[in-house]
Amino acid sequence: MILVWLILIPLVGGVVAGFVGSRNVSACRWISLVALALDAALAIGMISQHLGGFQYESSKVWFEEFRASWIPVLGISVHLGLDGLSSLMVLLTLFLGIIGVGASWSEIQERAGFFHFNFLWIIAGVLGVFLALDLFLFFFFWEIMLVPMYFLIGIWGHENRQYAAVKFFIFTQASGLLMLLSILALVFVHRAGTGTLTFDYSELLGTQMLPAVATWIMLGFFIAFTVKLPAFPFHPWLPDAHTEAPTAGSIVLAGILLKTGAYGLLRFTVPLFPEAARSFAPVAMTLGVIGIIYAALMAFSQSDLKRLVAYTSVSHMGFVLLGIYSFNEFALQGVVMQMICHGLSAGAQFMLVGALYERIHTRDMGKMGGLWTTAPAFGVAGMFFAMASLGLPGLGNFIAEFLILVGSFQASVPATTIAALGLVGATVYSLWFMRGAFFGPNERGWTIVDLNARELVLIAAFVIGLVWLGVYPQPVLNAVAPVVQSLEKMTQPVTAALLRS
Amino acid sequence: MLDLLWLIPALPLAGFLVLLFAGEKLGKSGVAWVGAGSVGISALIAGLLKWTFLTSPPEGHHFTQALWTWLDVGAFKPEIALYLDPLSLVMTLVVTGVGFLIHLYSVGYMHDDEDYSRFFACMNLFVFAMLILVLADNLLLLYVGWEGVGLCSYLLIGFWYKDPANCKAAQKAFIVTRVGDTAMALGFFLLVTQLGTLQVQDLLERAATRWEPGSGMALATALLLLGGAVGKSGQLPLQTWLPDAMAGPTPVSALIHAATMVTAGVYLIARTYVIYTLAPAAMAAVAVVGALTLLIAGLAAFAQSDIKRVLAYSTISQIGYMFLALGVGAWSAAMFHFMTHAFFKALLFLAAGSVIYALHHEQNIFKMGGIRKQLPLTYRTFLIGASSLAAIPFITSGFYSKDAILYQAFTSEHGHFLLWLAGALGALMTSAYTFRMVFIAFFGEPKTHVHHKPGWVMNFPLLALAFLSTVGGFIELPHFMGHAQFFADFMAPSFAHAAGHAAEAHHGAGLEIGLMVVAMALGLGGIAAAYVLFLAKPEIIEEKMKSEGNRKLHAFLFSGLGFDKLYDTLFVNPYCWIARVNKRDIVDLGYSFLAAVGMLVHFLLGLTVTGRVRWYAAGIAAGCLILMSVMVFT
Amino acid sequence: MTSVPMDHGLLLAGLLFAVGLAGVLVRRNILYVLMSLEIMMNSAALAFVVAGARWSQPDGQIVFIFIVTVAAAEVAVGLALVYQMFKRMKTLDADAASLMRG
Amino acid sequence: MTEAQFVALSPLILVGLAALVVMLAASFKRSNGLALGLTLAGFAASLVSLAWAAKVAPVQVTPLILIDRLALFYLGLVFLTGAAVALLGHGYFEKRAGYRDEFYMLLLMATLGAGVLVATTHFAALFIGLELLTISLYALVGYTRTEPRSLEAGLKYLVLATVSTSFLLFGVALLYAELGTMEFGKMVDLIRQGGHRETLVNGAIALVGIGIGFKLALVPLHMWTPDVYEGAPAPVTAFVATVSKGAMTAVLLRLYLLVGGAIPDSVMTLLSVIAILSMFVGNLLALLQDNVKRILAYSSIAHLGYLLVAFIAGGNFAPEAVTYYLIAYMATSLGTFGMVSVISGREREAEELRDYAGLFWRRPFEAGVFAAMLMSLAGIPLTAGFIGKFYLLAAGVDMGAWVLLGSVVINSALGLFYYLRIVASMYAAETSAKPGAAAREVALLGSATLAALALCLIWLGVFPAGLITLIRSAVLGV
Repeated sequence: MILVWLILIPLVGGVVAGFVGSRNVSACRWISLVALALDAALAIGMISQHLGGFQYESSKVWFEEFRASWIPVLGISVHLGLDGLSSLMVLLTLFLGIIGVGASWSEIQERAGFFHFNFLWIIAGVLGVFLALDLFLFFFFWEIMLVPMYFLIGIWGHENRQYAAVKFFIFTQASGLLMLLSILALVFVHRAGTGTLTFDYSELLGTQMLPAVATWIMLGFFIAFTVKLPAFPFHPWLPDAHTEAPTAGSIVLAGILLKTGAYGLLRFTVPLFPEAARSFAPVAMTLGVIGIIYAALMAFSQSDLKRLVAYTSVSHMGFVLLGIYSFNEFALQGVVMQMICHGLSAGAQFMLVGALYERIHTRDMGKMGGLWTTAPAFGVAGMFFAMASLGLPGLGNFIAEFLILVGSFQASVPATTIAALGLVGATVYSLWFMRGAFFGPNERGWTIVDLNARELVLIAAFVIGLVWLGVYPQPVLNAVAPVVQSLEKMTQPVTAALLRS
Repeated sequence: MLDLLWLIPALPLAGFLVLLFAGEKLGKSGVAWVGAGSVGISALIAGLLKWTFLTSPPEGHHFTQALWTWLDVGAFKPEIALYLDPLSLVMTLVVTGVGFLIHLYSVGYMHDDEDYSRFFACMNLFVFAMLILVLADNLLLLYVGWEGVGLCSYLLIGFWYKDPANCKAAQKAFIVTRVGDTAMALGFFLLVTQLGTLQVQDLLERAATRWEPGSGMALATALLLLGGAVGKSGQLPLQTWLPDAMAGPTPVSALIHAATMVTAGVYLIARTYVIYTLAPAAMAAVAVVGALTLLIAGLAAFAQSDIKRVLAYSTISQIGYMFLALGVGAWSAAMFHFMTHAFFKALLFLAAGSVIYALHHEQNIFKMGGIRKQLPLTYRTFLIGASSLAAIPFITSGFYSKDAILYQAFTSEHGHFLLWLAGALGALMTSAYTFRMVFIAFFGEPKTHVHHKPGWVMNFPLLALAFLSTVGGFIELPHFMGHAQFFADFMAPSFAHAAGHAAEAHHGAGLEIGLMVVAMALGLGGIAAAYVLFLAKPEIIEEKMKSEGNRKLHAFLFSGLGFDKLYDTLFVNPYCWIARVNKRDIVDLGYSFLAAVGMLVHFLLGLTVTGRVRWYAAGIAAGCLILMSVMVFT
Repeated sequence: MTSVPMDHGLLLAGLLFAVGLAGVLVRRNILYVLMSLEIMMNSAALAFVVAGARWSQPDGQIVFIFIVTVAAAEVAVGLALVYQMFKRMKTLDADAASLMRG
Repeated sequence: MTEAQFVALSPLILVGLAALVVMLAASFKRSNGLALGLTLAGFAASLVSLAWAAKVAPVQVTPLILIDRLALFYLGLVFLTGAAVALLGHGYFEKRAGYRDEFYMLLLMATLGAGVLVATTHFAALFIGLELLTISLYALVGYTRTEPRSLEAGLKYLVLATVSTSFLLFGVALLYAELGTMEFGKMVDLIRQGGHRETLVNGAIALVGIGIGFKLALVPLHMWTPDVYEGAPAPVTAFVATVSKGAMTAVLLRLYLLVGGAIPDSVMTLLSVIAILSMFVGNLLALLQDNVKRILAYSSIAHLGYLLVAFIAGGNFAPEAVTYYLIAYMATSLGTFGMVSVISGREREAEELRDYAGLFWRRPFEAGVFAAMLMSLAGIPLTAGFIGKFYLLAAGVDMGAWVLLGSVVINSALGLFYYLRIVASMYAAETSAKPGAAAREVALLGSATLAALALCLIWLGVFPAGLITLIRSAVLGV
């Protein structure tokens, strides 16, 4: 029942914030903060019960489960479940949610009530996605988190926010419908095989089907998740959505919404169609590698800070795609680490750029330069997160990228070598980010107020998170170990475990 | 006593954190005390550990201090652990010792710079990262130090960030080293896949058992690690960043780009020497890279006018010697040359720093001249350093270390005559360009007025380093001059495996003396040539420079033999061009094209809705016709 | 009397239908369009009568009556609309009434 | 007329009676409220009588009309929609000068026609129901005589509807000539036995198809829709978009259930082509429109294309899919056009996209409902539209109609574009308020209906189980 409360609290909080907001702006901020904090406390309490002491009883697959009938006629039920992977994602979501509210404290003045309503509904939608174990319910939440995000970008965005919001919506919605087709195809194939019509994840897991059929159905899932990831050919919506979204929107979009794509690949695409995923692996890995290199090049060519950070997210998510389709424990552990660390580092970078925009009202690097002199704290924070995004060892991102590349090295050496070039690309765009904004002479004579207490607290949270994950990532690795091992067992023949030879 | 080991890296880290958060509040002297103090205490502890190592060495001559398990994924279980053995002890000593002296020096040198605390914070961070690199128990932790050092060199080269040229140089340094690091990372992936661990000792022992000599895997790993070493140590082909790195303050150049960081590559190869012994082809490659680099750098040093760039090229050349030594299997000779080089090259840089400090940041040697009389102490210490670099026989440490390398290059099992010849030629060039610099800068009539003389805080390190670069050589004498091989014996346990192979083939003292005489002749000949060309009859050079060919050759040498232009045309410009052209993201244009098609069809269809009733009725009639024909005829 | 074969009747109705349709498409004056509509309705009615005759069932003629009454109602409303249009637009041209397009 | 037949027919009789009463009442005392009251009373009575009729259930009243559970279900649907339109109409006409009582009378007549259509199994009754519905629509479309565009729409609808009806009649005549009967059931059996002149029968079916296709506004016959929807007053447009299309879909469904699966694949491909064309033409034409009513007109063409996909896919999911999708579509169209009528001002209807600029901040409740309605048209979860589209796709996937499903996906993406365009203009910055376009005083009754519709939409979207069981009993029970 706790899982239902986990989703309900942000929903209700949103509605309350919405009503209160029209009368008293600051009250609604506190309400949404309290709602998220309460939710986070609930989640931490529940999860620490199961993951306490960083050991996990691997007896039960799902730590927590909730089941209620919804449309029995079609075999659809409200089935929520929590395991190692989804508990990490839930924690990341709530963490970034609170940061998002904190970051938009001074930025959102007009119509704050409706803003927080949308913001909390996005969080609820994303939590739903991470907890849903019924394919229909998963799709239900998958679409729900889009609408408030559309409003967030469309109403509180920057210059051409309409274009970006519509583009974001159509990209995700159209691919979502493809996934709906695949879900239905899977359900009907299952019904043909076993005679029962059900959308339940655990029952659909073992459906037997012809390889050709499996490939087509898997493709529907794959496209939906790689659009959301975003992987190479489907990525153009991300830079626009990020550039136009308000700070809190960008943080949530980069921090969590991208992770739903990766989570979907891990939870649905690979386990439901192991053989099809295996035969599809080379294509997916190539897409991942192209994504890494192409996005790194694109990031370097941008002059708008937010577009630059957006393209870096595409590049980092290219690593995730590469890691998932290497099907071995290293890569999958690396993928989970990357999902969390990228959430933190990209979220932090967006917060910084948002704070910068609040001060100098431009994101164009051409107009900046030499900000270090007037705002050294800004410079240090910018430097720290730029280093995190290029994968400086000692921070979480390095662990993630190292594990992914070790894992993918076992799957295919050429892909890894090219992906390793992505690291150099990452250095190029990170330093470009630093040189564009902070170093160089202060031609325009910017004199801006340095980071205030609130922002410093948020940045400190990010810094502690990244350093802790970089220096002692074991708790995260333990939490996800059972999920990763089961995934690896499913796609066993691929790895041919050079390691064990 | 040994378990104080973790304090050595911890202190500079603490210094960095204190300076980062409380830098401004401490005030100049406070910052100096914290900055230099932390490194000083580490140096003391290192000395203590050296003492305990000498008096009561721990069993097996190594001591591991494990702090906590870093990762635990399947069979791969790296730990955060510090590993102390003679090799890493020497490195620690040099890093902390020379580091402390340079910190002391920069207290005076950077005194009137407003970002004083940021400078010392970065310097402390650098020392911490270098110590982690040196003391790392497994390669993953080494990689942390490796990248940390790269970051600090980026921060410190671009210290005066207001000047875009410095930022460009810093960026170039970080990216070029990062290319090398990626190659090294690939080597690590290969190691983890093949041997299942990155823990250095297990690694070497598993490599020895699983791979027979000359196996493909060993060769691949060795070459990839070489890629990393070449990047960080500024060897061919990734040496273009080092000369530009002189954009940073001089103490930075002394510490990072002379004494410690650039030799990280040498340390890496020395640390993983078993893999190289298993892949002779890779060792040959190391030797060839070393030889070529020392020649190229030597040539380039001739044409430089900036005093720091001359020293930078000479650093590249001297590390070329170390690579040559590693290539021929003379592990301890390489480390010995590393130690002596750290001393005299740091000395040269600091002395040059004093000169620059005195002449108010004038770095062009042709504008200096006649400093002999105005800065006597700096001149004398500079001369000691220069002579040690030029390997003046018997009195300088440079002579002993370089001679050992040349001897090994000739006699050792992996050595070759050509390698020795390259080394000898290098020796000639080294002494020539060194004394060219000395004569142009210190002799002749003074061109710029000396402002303020450096204080004791800057002179004491010069004296200390001058002492070290002379005395430093005596602990390792050639065979025929008595068997004082303290350094080689001290280093022996680190290279236990290799001891078995490279049995000291005694070719008799005759050959050794002969080789030494040739080396001495070349050294002194170089000095004489420099004297003639640059002090006695400078007009020879002017006359030669008139011809177009020579001027083009001079420009070619000045640009570091055209590598910069080559890499620009090959990599940098195409990358920037594609980035500029593709700013609007081709894939995005594809989607907007689709949208445009949709709008076009919308417009065309719109034309059919004319609003006239009869046109609609015609539509119905046409629809009926089509429907009828389809239904009837199929 | 010899009974006329059904197909001839249907053919006549078809021709009438075509004429009516052509009238609707070609004529510009709205009144003629209404007249053509009447022709089309009556041609269908004729077809019904012929069909009813063939099967000697009263259905055909009943539907004929239905069609005639409906056509009358439709014309009544049509003329009312035409009158209003004439009052507003002072023209009977069918194409004039094309304010809405695109 | 046995007593059971009388009870079965009572809903239709009561609606007819209501029409008469409204007509007579108008002669005594012309008042908008009174007419509305009587209309609602009529609809309420007939809805109640449906319960009685349900007890008597399958009754063949004369060979023309069959009152079975399917007919009763659709009758309920039609009457409810009629009542909703009446409520919307009241608010709309309250603000305007001119006679109002005739609107209700015509509305009742049209609903009666639709009722006959829904319950018929005989072409003669189909003709009568169709004509009753269509002719009363002529008057309704041209109701606001003072507005030239309304007149033009009325005339256009008249000419084109009559042309299509005559096509239908001629087709039925040929069929009757060939088969000798006009009963759906008998005709289907005769055609299945064969032994007739194939070309004539096929041609006749095509002609009948034209008649039906016109009413559903499928592609070759869709051109009247945008002009009529734009010209007609908003409540009437709501009626045309929902009841007239709904009734004809009921006829199509009844034919589909009779014919079963035995449709030759040449016809199937033809239907598929028509469906795909309808979807694409509808969506593409709506992309850059500026007039909200024209956008919704084109979107309704596209939605009928989606509906056709359910028919073509067939399989045991099809009847449910069609019914559920129809309900969702009708509720949403009522909502959207109802919104236009509620928002419309005294002189001019709120047609232009500009009129909706900043509506979110001026009238948040209406804008919220309108956004929900548009989201339902686009098939976003939490709305009935989503479940409808889900059902549609389920039917399609069940029978593997991949080409159709692919075009449905592409078209829903296209559809999103212009739905979001309206939503975007609604929350855009508030431009200078237009005099008259957006009336200040809100028709309370209209808003109440919209609130009810929105609630039902969300309820069907989140808890569809109840309605699905109801549909299953009605459709499969036949």
